[in-house]
Amino acid sequence: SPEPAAGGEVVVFAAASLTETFTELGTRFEDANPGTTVTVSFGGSSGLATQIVEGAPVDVFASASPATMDQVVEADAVSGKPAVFARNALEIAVPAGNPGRVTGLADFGDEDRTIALCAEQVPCGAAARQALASAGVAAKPDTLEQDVRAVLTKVELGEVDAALVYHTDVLAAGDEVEGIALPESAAAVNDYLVATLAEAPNPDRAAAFVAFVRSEQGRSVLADAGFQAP
Amino acid sequence: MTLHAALRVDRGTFRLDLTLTVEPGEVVALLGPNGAGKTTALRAVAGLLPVDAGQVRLDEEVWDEPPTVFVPPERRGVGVVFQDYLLFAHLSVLENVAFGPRARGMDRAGARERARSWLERVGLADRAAARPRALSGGQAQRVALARALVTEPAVLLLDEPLAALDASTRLHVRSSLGHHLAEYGGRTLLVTHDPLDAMVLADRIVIVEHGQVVQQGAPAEVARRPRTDYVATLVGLNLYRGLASGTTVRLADGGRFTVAEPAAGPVHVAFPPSAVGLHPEPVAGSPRNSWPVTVADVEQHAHTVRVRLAGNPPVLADVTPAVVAELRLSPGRPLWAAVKATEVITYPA
Amino acid sequence: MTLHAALRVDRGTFRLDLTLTVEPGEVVALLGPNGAGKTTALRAVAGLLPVDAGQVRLDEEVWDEPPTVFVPPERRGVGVVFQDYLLFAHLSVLENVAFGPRARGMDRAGARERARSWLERVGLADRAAARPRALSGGQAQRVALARALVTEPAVLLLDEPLAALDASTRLHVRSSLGHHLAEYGGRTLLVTHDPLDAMVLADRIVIVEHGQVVQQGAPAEVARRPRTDYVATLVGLNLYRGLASGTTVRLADGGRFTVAEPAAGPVHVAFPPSAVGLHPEPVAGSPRNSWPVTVADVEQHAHTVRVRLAGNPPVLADVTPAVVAELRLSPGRPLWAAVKATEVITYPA
Amino acid sequence: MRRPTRGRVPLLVALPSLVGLAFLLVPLVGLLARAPWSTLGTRLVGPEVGQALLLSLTCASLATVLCLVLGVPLAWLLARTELPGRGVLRALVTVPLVLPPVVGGVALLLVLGRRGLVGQYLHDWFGVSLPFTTAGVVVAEAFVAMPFLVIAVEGALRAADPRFEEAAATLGATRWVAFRRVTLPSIMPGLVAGTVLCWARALGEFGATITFAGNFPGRTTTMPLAVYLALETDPGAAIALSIVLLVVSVAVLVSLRDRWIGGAP
Amino acid sequence: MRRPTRGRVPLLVALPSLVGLAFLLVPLVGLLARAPWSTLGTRLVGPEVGQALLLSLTCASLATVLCLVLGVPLAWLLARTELPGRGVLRALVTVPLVLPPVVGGVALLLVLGRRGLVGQYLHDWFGVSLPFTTAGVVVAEAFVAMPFLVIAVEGALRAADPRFEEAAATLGATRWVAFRRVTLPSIMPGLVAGTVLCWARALGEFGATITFAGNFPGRTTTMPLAVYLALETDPGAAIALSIVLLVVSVAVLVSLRDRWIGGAP
Ligand SMILES: Nc1ncnc2c1ncn2[C@@H]1O[C@H](COP(=O)(O)OP(=O)(O)OP(=O)(O)O)[C@@H](O)[C@H]1O
Ligand SMILES: Nc1ncnc2c1ncn2[C@@H]1O[C@H](COP(=O)(O)OP(=O)(O)OP(=O)(O)O)[C@@H](O)[C@H]1O
Ligand code: MOO
Ligand SMILES: [Mg+2]
Ligand SMILES: [Mg+2]
Repeated sequence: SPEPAAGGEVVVFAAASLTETFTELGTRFEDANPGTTVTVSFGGSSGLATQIVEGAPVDVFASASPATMDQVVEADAVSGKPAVFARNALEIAVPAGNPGRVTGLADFGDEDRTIALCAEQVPCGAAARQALASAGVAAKPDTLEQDVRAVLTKVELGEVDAALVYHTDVLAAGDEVEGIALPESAAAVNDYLVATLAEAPNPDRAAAFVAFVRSEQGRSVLADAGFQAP
Repeated sequence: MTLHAALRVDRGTFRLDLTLTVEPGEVVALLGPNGAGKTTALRAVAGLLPVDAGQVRLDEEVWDEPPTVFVPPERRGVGVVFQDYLLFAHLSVLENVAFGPRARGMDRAGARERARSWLERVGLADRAAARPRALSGGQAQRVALARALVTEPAVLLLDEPLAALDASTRLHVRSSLGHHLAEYGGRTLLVTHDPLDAMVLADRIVIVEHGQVVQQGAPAEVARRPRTDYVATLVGLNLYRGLASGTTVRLADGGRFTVAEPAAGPVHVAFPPSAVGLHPEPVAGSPRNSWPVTVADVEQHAHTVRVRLAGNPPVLADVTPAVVAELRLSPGRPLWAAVKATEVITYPA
Repeated sequence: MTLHAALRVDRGTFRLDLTLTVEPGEVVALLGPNGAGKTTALRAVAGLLPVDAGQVRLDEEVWDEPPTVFVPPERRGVGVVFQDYLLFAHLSVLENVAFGPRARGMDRAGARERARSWLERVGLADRAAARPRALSGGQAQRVALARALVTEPAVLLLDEPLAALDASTRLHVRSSLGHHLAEYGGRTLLVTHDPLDAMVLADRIVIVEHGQVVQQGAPAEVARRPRTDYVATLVGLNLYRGLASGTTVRLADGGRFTVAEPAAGPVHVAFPPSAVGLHPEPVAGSPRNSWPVTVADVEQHAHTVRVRLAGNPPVLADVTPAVVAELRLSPGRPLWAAVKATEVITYPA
Repeated sequence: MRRPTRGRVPLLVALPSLVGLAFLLVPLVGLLARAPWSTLGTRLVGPEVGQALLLSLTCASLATVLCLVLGVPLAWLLARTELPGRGVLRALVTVPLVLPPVVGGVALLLVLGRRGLVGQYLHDWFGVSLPFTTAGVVVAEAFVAMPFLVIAVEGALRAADPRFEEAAATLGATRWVAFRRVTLPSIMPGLVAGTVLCWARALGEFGATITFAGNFPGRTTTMPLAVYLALETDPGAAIALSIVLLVVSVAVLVSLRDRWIGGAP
Repeated sequence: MRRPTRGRVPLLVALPSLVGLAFLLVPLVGLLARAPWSTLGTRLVGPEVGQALLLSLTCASLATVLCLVLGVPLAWLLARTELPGRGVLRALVTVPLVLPPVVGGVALLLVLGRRGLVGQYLHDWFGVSLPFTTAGVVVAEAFVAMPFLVIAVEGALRAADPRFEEAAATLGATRWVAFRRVTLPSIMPGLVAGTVLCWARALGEFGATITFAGNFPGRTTTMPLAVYLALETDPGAAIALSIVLLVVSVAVLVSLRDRWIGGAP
C-alpha cells in the first residue's frame, strides 16, 4: 500500500558488490528524510533482475552491469532511463607477499601459475576478457568464478597466485590481498546503473533516493569505497 | 447369523478351495498338516486376503464376493490371534490389549479397564506395563489372545492360539478360552495342530489337506472314523483301506484282516495302538489277526511306549515298559503283531 | 568335552540362577512354565547375553567368565534354533541353510550341497528356492532346524524346535532329530514346553521355575516322582505334599491318604488320574481312600475324559465316556472320589 | 554393561567410519581455526544476528512441519499403494534435490510469483503474494527440503512389516488409525532421520530462498543469507555467523533427538 | 490384483499426499512452461553441454561411492554401538547439511587447500592439490551429500531387528559377515533411499563445488555450475540446461531403482 510521498518505505534491489556502500547510503538517506525507511535486498544482479521481471514490488534497482539492467528495461519494468552512477576499474589481486611474484598481466599466460578469473557471463569476467585482449595476453586461467567475491576468496586463502578483480574489492579485502594497478585498466571499466521501476509502490521516494545516490553526498560515499565517478 | 465361506484362493502353485460354515456359538477347528492352507483360509475370512472366487458372508451381510464386494477387515468385526503374535512393539502390554476397544471408539479409561480385566483372565495382570519384547514367548501369546478377545468380535479367528503355551498354563488358558467361547455366542474358527485342542474346544472339526477338506464332523466321530492317514496318526489310530467281503478285509496295500461284523465293498479298517499285542512267536486262537513285523522305532511316552512296526501292513503299537524290557524291543527286532477281531472297527470308505 | 554352565543373569526384576552340565552325546531338556527363564539360559550359553556372574565353558575352553573372558557367539561353535525362527527374509530357503557353512568358510557349491541334503532330511527339498515369507509356519520351523543342524555344532541349542510342527510331521521330524542327535555326538540343550518331546528326546530333564532348577533327572524318574505341581501337571499325575506316619499321610493343604508302604516324615504322594474312581455315593472297603468332591471342569480328550474335581484335596480323574454319561458329569455335580491305596506312590519330599 | 554384548567393533567397520567422521568434521575444525575469536563478540552483537537466527529457526521449523504434513502421506502413498507409474513418481520427487537451488527459486517464482502460473490467481483473488515474504521463505525451504523427508520415510515404510497394519485392521482400526497408531511409531527411527535431514536442509537453504523470497533483513534474511552478505564485506564475520548457526543447530538436534528417540538402542 | 487388498486410500492420506506431490512438481511445470522450446535444440548443441552432463554424472556417482564406503560403516557405528557421546556425534554429522554450501567450500579450502591444515602437507609431500581438479569436485560433493546417506542408513539400521544379526552370529558369522550378508540386505530399502538422496544431492551441488573446486569447463564445470552461469546472461538457456539435468537424473533413478529394489512391494 503506497504511503504518503513524504515518508514510507523505499525498497531497493542492489547488486551484492554494493553491499557496503548502499547500506551506508540507505542510512544517510533515512537521516536526511525522517520518516522514510530504506530497505535494501542485496543479491546477484541477474537474480535481482529476474525477480523484478517476475513482479517483485521494488522501487529502485541498482545493477552492476548494463546487461542485467537491459533485462529489466526489455521487460518494460523501468520508468524513465537508467543512469550510470559509478564505475569500477579492474586491478590485479595477489595474496599478501605476492608468493607467485606476479608483476603484470603477462604472467596470466603462464601455465605454471594458478590464475582465477571471473566467468565471462558475469560483468567482471567480461571486463577481464577485454583487458587481457587489449594487452594481447592469452590467459591460462585455472578457474572461472561465478562472481568477484569468489575470486577474492581464492586470493585471500592463497589458493591462486593472481586474479583480476575490481579496485573496490582490493580495498575492501584489507591486508590479506595486495593490488597491482593496471595501465590497461582504462579499457576494462564496468558501469553501475540505477533506475526507478515502473511498478514502484513508492515512486516519489524512489526518485528521491536515486537522486540522492547521484548527488555529491552519494558520490563521496562511493568514492570512499574506491568507485570512480561516471 | 451364520458365517458362510466358500473360499478359492490361488497362491502360486498352491490352491485353496474349501467351503466352511460356522453357526453362532459354534467352534470349528481347522486341522491339517503344515502347508495345508489353514492360515490362508483364516486370512481370507479375516479380509486380509481377497478370495479369487467364491463368497464370504455373515448371513446376508456379504463380506467378499468378487468382482463387486469387498469389505475391509476393520469393518468385518473379526478378532484374530496370529500365529506369530504380531504384538505392537512400541505399546505396553496393556495398550496392546486396549488397542481394539480404542480403535472401535471407546474412551481411553474404559478401554484400559477392559484391557486390564482381560489381562487378569489370562494371568498377566502384573505384566501390564511391560513391553512385548520383554515377554517370554508364552506370555506374548497370551497377550495376543487377550487382545483379540477383548473386542468381543462376531467372528473369532485363532491361528494356533495355544501353540506356545506350556502344559500347565495351557490347561488353564484352554479351559478359560473354552468358557469364553461358550459365553460370547460368536462364531469361532480355530486353526491348530494339536488334535487335543481341537477335540476339547471344537464342536466340529474340519480336516484340510492340500487346500481341500478331506473330512469333517464332530470330534468323537472324526476320532473314531478317520478317513486319511494324517487323521489316523493325529488321533492315534491304525487306519487302512481295503475291500470287505464277509468278515474278511483285503487291504489295498497288502495284508488282510478278519473283522467281527461282516461288510461288503470298500471300507476303512481302524484300531487303536493299545489293541495291538506283540509276541516273539506266531499266536494261534480264534478270531484273531496275527502277522510278522519288524521294530522300526521305539518312543517312550509318559506312561506307555509307542512302537512303530514295519510289516504287511505296518502298524503302531502301545505297550508297557515291562513289555519293552521283556521282549528287548529295539529297531530291527522281528516280532509278531496280533489284534483281536473284536477290536477292529470297519466303516464304509 | 563337557559343557559347564553356571549362569547368573539379571533382567529387570527377573533373576536367572542355575547350573547346567551337558556331556558329549547327552541331550538335556530344559522344561519349565512360561517366563521361567529357559530362553534366557539358552541365550547365555549361546553368547548372545553375557552372564552377570558365573561361568560358561566347554571343558577347559572358557567362553564366558566375568569380568575377563567373553567369547562371542560366532567363535563358540554353537547352533541355535530360535523360538520364532529368525529366517533371513532376503535369502531363499536353500541359501538360509547354506548360510552357516558359508560363514564358516565353505565354498558356495559345497555349502549348497550340504544345505540341500539337510533340506531333504527335513522333507523340504522341493521348497529350496522359496523365500521364507512364502512358507507356512511349520515349514519355516523345519528350515530353521536344518539351518542350525547343518553346521554340526559342538553345542546345539534348540528353543522349542518342534512347537510349530503338526502332529504327523512332528513324529517324523522328532524321530529324525533323535537320530541325528545320537549321531553327531555333540551336546544338546533343548528348551521345550512339551513333556512328550522332552521324554522322547532327552537323556536328562531339568525343570526350571522362576529362574531356578526345581528338579532334574532321567525322564522316567521325573515322570514317576514329580516334585512340584507344575511337574505333576506336566506328566499328568496328582501330586501332594504331606507328613507320613506309618501308612497314613496327612496332607499339608488338608486331607489324608492311606498308603500301602509305611513311611515317616515329609513325603510326596502321587497317583495317576486313571487311578481315580468316581462314585455317586461313598464307597466302603479295605485299603481305599474316598472323599467328597465336586466337578469343576470336564474336558474331552481323544479317548478319555479328564475331570477336574474340587475337594479336600482337589484331584484330577480320567474316566471313560460311558462313565460321563452314566454319572451325568457336569460342573457342580457332587461325587465321591476313590483311590486304592496300592495305586498311591509315596517318596521322600 | 560391563563388557560389550558381542565382541569388538571390527576394523573393517571402524576404520572407514572414522575416516568418514573425520571427513565430515575436519572442515569444521578448519572453520574454527580461522574464526576471528578475538573480535567474535563484537562481530556478533547487533540485533541483526539474533534476528536472522530466530528467523532461520522459525522458518526451518515451519517448513519442516509443512513437509511432515504433506510429505509423510506422500511417502506412505509411494510405499504402500499400487499406484501406476509409482517408480516415475518416486524419481520425480527427487527433482527439487537435483535442481540447483537458484533454479528452484526461479521455478517457484514462475509458478507462485505475482505473475506466475498459480501466483497470479492467488494475488488477484485472495490478495496473497508469497515472494519476498517470510511465508515465501518457508515455501522455498519446504520445496527444497521435502524430498529428504519423503524419501527417508518411504524407505522406512518399505522396511516395516506390513502385517502389523493387518493386525491393527482386524482390531477395527481404519487405515488411518493403523497408520497413526501402529505404522508411524514403528517407523519412528526413519521418521526422525527424515525430519532431521529435512530440518537441517531447510536451515542451510540459501539459493532458492534468496531467489524466491529475496533478502530483506528481519523478514527474509535467514542465517545463510546473512552469511552470504557478510562474505561480501567481512569473511571473518561470515565464518563467525556460520559457527553460530552450526552450534545452535547441533544443540537443537542433540536435545531434540534424545527426547524423540528416548533410550532406544 | 483385481481389487485393492485393503479398501481405498483414506482421504486424510490421499489429500495431503496429492498436495505434496503438486507442491514438488508444479514448479517443474513452471520451468517446462517457460522453457525456450523453439530454440531448445540450438541452445543445447555444442560439446559443453554434453561435457558438463558427463562430468556431473561421473562426479556424483564417484562421490556416492565414496559416501557409501565411508558413510555406511559410520551409520552402523552410530546405530549399533554404545559409543560415548553418540548423540552429539550424530548431530555433528548433520553439520555439512546446515552449513551454507559456499561456507562449506571455504571450510574445505581451509583444510584441503594449498595452504590448508591438511592440504599444505598433501601439496608439499605428495604434490597433490585438490582445488581446481575433478577430484576436488568429488570431494566437495561427497562432503555435502554424505550426511544424507549416513542419517538415512542409520534410521534404517535402528528400525531393523538386531536379532537377525544374533542368528547369523550363532551360525558362525563374524560381525562383518553378518553385517554384509544379513543386515545390509535387510536394510536395502533404507540404503537405497539414502543412496538416492546422496546421489541426487551430489548431482545438484553448486556452492561447495564452485568454491572448493572452481569452475573450468571439462574439468570442474558440472551442470549446476553451467546452469548458474547461464542464468547470468541467458535465463532461457539456464532453464533448458536444468531440464536436461532433471530428465537425465529422473531417467537414471527410475531405471536404477527398479533394478535395485526389484519387484518388492
Ligand atoms: N505369500 C505367499 N506366496 C506364495 N505361496 C504362499 C504364500 N503364503 C503361503 N504360501 C503357500 O501356501 C500354502 C499354504 O500355506 P498356509 O500358511 O496357509 O499353511 P498352513 O496350513 O497355515 O501351515 P502351518 O500349519 O505350517 O502354518 C503353503 O504351501 C505355502 O507355501
Ligand atoms: N529384555 C528383557 N528385559 C526385561 N525382562 C526380560 C527381557 N527378556 C526377558 N525378560 C523376562 O525374563 C523372564 C524369563 O524370560 P524367558 O524368555 O527366558 O522365559 P522362557 O522360559 O523362555 O518362557 P517361554 O517358555 O514363554 O518362552 C521373563 O519373566 C521375562 O519377562
Ligand atoms: O555484484 Mo554482482 O551482480 O554479484 O557481479
Ligand atoms: Mg499356518
Ligand atoms: Mg522362551
